[in-house]
Amino acid sequence: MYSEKVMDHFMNPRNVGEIENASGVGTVGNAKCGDIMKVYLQIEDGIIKDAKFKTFGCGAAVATSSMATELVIGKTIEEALKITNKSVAEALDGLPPVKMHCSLLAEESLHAALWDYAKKNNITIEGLKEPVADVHDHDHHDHDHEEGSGCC
Amino acid sequence: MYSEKVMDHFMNPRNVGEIENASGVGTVGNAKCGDIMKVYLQIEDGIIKDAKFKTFGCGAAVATSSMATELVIGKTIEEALKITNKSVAEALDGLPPVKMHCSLLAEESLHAALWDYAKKNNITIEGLKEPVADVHDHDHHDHDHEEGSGCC
Amino acid sequence: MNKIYLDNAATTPVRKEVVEAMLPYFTESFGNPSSVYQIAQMNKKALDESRETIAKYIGSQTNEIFFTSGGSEADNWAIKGIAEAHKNKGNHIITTKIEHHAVLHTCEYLEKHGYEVTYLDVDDNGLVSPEAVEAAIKDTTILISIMYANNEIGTIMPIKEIGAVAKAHKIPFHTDAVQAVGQVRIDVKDQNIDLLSLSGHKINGPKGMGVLFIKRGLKLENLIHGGGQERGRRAGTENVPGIVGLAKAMELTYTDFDAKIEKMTKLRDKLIKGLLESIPYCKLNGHPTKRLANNANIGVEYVEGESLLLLLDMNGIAASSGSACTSGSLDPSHVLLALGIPHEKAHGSIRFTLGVQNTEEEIDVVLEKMPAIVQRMRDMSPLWEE
Amino acid sequence: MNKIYLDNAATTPVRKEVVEAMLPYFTESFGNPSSVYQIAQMNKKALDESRETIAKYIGSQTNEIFFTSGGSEADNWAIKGIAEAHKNKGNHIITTKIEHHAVLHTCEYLEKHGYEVTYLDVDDNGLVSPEAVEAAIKDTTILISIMYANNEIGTIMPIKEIGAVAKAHKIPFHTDAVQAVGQVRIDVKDQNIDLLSLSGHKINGPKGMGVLFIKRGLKLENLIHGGGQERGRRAGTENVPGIVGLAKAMELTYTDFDAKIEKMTKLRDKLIKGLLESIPYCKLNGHPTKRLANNANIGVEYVEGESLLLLLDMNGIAASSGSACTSGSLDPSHVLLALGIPHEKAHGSIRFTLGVQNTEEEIDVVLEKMPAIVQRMRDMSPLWEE
Ligand SMILES: Cc1ncc(COP(=O)(O)O)c(C=O)c1O
Ligand SMILES: Cc1ncc(COP(=O)(O)O)c(C=O)c1O
Ligand code: FES
Ligand code: FES
Repeated sequence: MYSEKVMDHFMNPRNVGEIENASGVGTVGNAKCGDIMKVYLQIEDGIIKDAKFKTFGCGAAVATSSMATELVIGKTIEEALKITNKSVAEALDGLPPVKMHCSLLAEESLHAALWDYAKKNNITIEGLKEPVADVHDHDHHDHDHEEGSGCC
Repeated sequence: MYSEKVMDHFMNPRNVGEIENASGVGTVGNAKCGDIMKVYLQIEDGIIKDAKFKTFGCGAAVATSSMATELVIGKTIEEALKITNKSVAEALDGLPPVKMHCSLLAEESLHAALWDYAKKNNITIEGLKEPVADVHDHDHHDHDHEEGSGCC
Repeated sequence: MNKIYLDNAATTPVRKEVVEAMLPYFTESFGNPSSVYQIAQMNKKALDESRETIAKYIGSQTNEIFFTSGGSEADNWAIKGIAEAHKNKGNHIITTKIEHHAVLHTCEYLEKHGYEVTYLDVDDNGLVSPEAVEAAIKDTTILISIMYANNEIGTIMPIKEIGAVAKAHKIPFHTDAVQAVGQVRIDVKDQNIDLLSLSGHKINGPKGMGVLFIKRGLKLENLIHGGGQERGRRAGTENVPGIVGLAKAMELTYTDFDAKIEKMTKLRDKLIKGLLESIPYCKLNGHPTKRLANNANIGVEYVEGESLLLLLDMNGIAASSGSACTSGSLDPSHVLLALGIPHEKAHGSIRFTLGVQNTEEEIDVVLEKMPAIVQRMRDMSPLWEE
Repeated sequence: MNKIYLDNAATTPVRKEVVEAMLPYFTESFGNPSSVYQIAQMNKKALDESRETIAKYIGSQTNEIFFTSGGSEADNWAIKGIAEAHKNKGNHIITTKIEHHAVLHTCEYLEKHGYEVTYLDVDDNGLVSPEAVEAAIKDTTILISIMYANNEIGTIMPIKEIGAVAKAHKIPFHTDAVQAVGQVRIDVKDQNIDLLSLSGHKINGPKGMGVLFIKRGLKLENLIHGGGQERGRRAGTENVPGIVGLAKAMELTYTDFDAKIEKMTKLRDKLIKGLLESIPYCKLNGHPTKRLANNANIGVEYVEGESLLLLLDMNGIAASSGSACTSGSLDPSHVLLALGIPHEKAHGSIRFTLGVQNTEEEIDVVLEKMPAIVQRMRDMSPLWEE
């Protein structure tokens, strides 16, 4: 089901943990599946120096958290804003269609942490919208129902 | 499907043929399945001395013809009248449910031959009714539909 | 005495390679493909690859292949599924008089539920014309279901042309290709097919395995509701060994295809010619040329089919018949009757259907034995007079 | 590393003896049981004997056993078949909130077609009471369908008592016994059951094989129309190897039955006790005693099910979960929610289901590994605080 890269990031997640006195913290949950992701950013001179996460969620949620934090470290805020759920998924060699929504969590919690940073520092970040606490997956019903039905 | 005895009488049918100047001849067909049975009886002093048949029909039709002629030879007319499709089937160690109607052909063609004999000799045989040319199987729809659907 | 099996239209032996392909999925790789863990993922992969193989041989997309428990389920699903999903558009279905019971009885069932069904006549050879199909179309027509090739007489329908008619009128077109698969090359796109049924056990694959091809985007109600298998369209834990076996059978069937068909056609023609020459009052049922390479259906007058089958069986030859006497219903084959063959003649039809395993020697044995067997039966018949 | 397979409620490996019993029917004895000739008659015999075997183990008559392509088809057939055949008497169906999707989605389908369905609540342990069933009965009730044992939490329903209620009201009673067969002794007569579904692959038999028991005389519309197989009630060439395999699996399952169940119960209880003792914030889902001998369903707080499954898998342990994340639907298990377990806790449920092949050593490994795996996940969770 998952690519090797996803499994690697799931088994050996990078950047798990918390950052004390982080520049920005964002927590986002998916109302539907109930998963929650929390991202901590350390930002200095407009550059993301460090990122950590805590995630309660599925394999894809853990792997995308791990990958998103990896991708964001060292980037400017502007560059960080360009990270989308699709680019995280691509960096993981793809996700199964039903699991694309999990990568949204990563994108949104990153944005939420940046929003928190902006608020704390009283700045506006161009192109950043106020995050919502709950992520909905709008195009979930566009693709066919996928295999898999939990308990058989 | 068929018992060994049915198969024996089918493979080696007894009394196939015709009797010239028979005392009685009966032909009966099953309108539904289209099979036809013709029985020839040689009757002397109220005793059935010989019986022969010709049959166009299924395995059960051939076997019951064979068995019915076997059973009837040597019997008095009264005894012969007691031969029913059930007793013929029993003598053959049974028939599959869907094939019980075939044994009716044997019973009816025997009766038809006796009727013919009675008519020719201007006598009445107690308990013998005028035969119908076509045998219908009244209780066919009573039992479940059986396996088998011809060409698959 | 070695049995000569000439009833391959009824069912076929599973090929050794197919059994071998299936075996690991019983005991080793047995996981439920819907599960998360690794041992199940291997099964998921086998399933995906099987779907691809089958798609390839009928010219469809992989995600247009849905596994069923056989040809009958596929036929039921296609017809009831369209009837229900499209009932807002109409209630009229077009089919033929010579479909398999899986189609006919499903249509009869729908007639009891407010649907109207046109059962098209066929000509003496069992053909239905695209024009006749077109003429039957009404505003309310929501489905055309016409078999690719007939199971009794082997006649092959002008499917591509009928499909074109359906397409022009934007009516979903289903074809029961249970007998055609493995005997003809199928390309659902080129042949304008929207739904196609096939069955594993007719192509030396497993029994209880079939496929319904459903063109992407076509609305179809489910037949078996429940779990999310088959992308939510057919519930039930996937029969992984069966699916793998079916895919293997498809692959083998279409390997060296042309040579196999050529050989089979030759044997078939030898058989037909030999029987017609050596047995009087005997004719070929079905189309002389537009027929399946494996089908020889011979009408033998003054002979009853079941008895003939039994005698052939005693002589080591397995065949089948459209005789009423071999069926539970007492009615002779609806297919032969639809060709205009009278009741008593339909009685004496015998169907030989070849398989990959048959040899010329076997055909020689049949040709040698049949005349005497027929004569023996005729001698016993009250209808026969020399 | 040897895999520890603890997902036997999802599916089971086919036993060697079962595969061996099936094998001859693929290649040697492959004939169509509906045919007249000898090689087919052997198959007919195998079919009859298999039917007898299955009848014996559920206490039915041989002619009350009908083969299907699995549990889902059997459930669909029973429910739709009764709904349609009895619609002149009413349109109301009683079932529970914790049925398998094969029952639930079939009922939902019927709701779209004018039927009314009562989905009974269950208590904290997943039980439905005969009184609740009786209270739900209306003049229009035509079917009661209640599962024998639940597939997720293993709770065993008071089937005999519910059956008695149904009988007293002369309402057909169907039970989905897919999980119960092989775990409990079934006697349809004694237990007042009119229709019962079972599935081969849950008892170390073949996938794609099931049975619907239909009490003699009960009116039921067909689900799959067509040929005259299964005495005219279920069309499709019989899957003879599958049928033979299913019968063999039934026989093996009920051989040394009591000893096997005793052993399994012991392992199950050891597993449950061990997990509850070594992992904080953890509880047993389902009934403490009225539960299947093979089922241990544990709710683990602050842990997400799919991740837990994946980590277990990496540690060589295959299990399953009621977590939303393992399903395509995003909703966590409807069964756990029906027990009143809140959304976020339903998330962290894990189901271990034992099979005949499991050993005590395997349970020891799970008990050894689980606490660390759970701790690792909790450490990563934003919800967890020591
Ligand atoms: C309780 C229950 N009913 C029905 C089914 C469906 O059975 P099958 O997969 O054979 O269609 C299952 C398992 O999948 C089940 O656990
Ligand atoms: C033309 C045709 N359609 C449908 C079927 C039914 O297929 P199955 O036996 O796999 O259900 C058959 C054969 O049995 C057939 O010949
Ligand atoms: S006599 Fe017609 S089927 Fe036997
Ligand atoms: S984050 Fe909820 S399913 Fe993946």
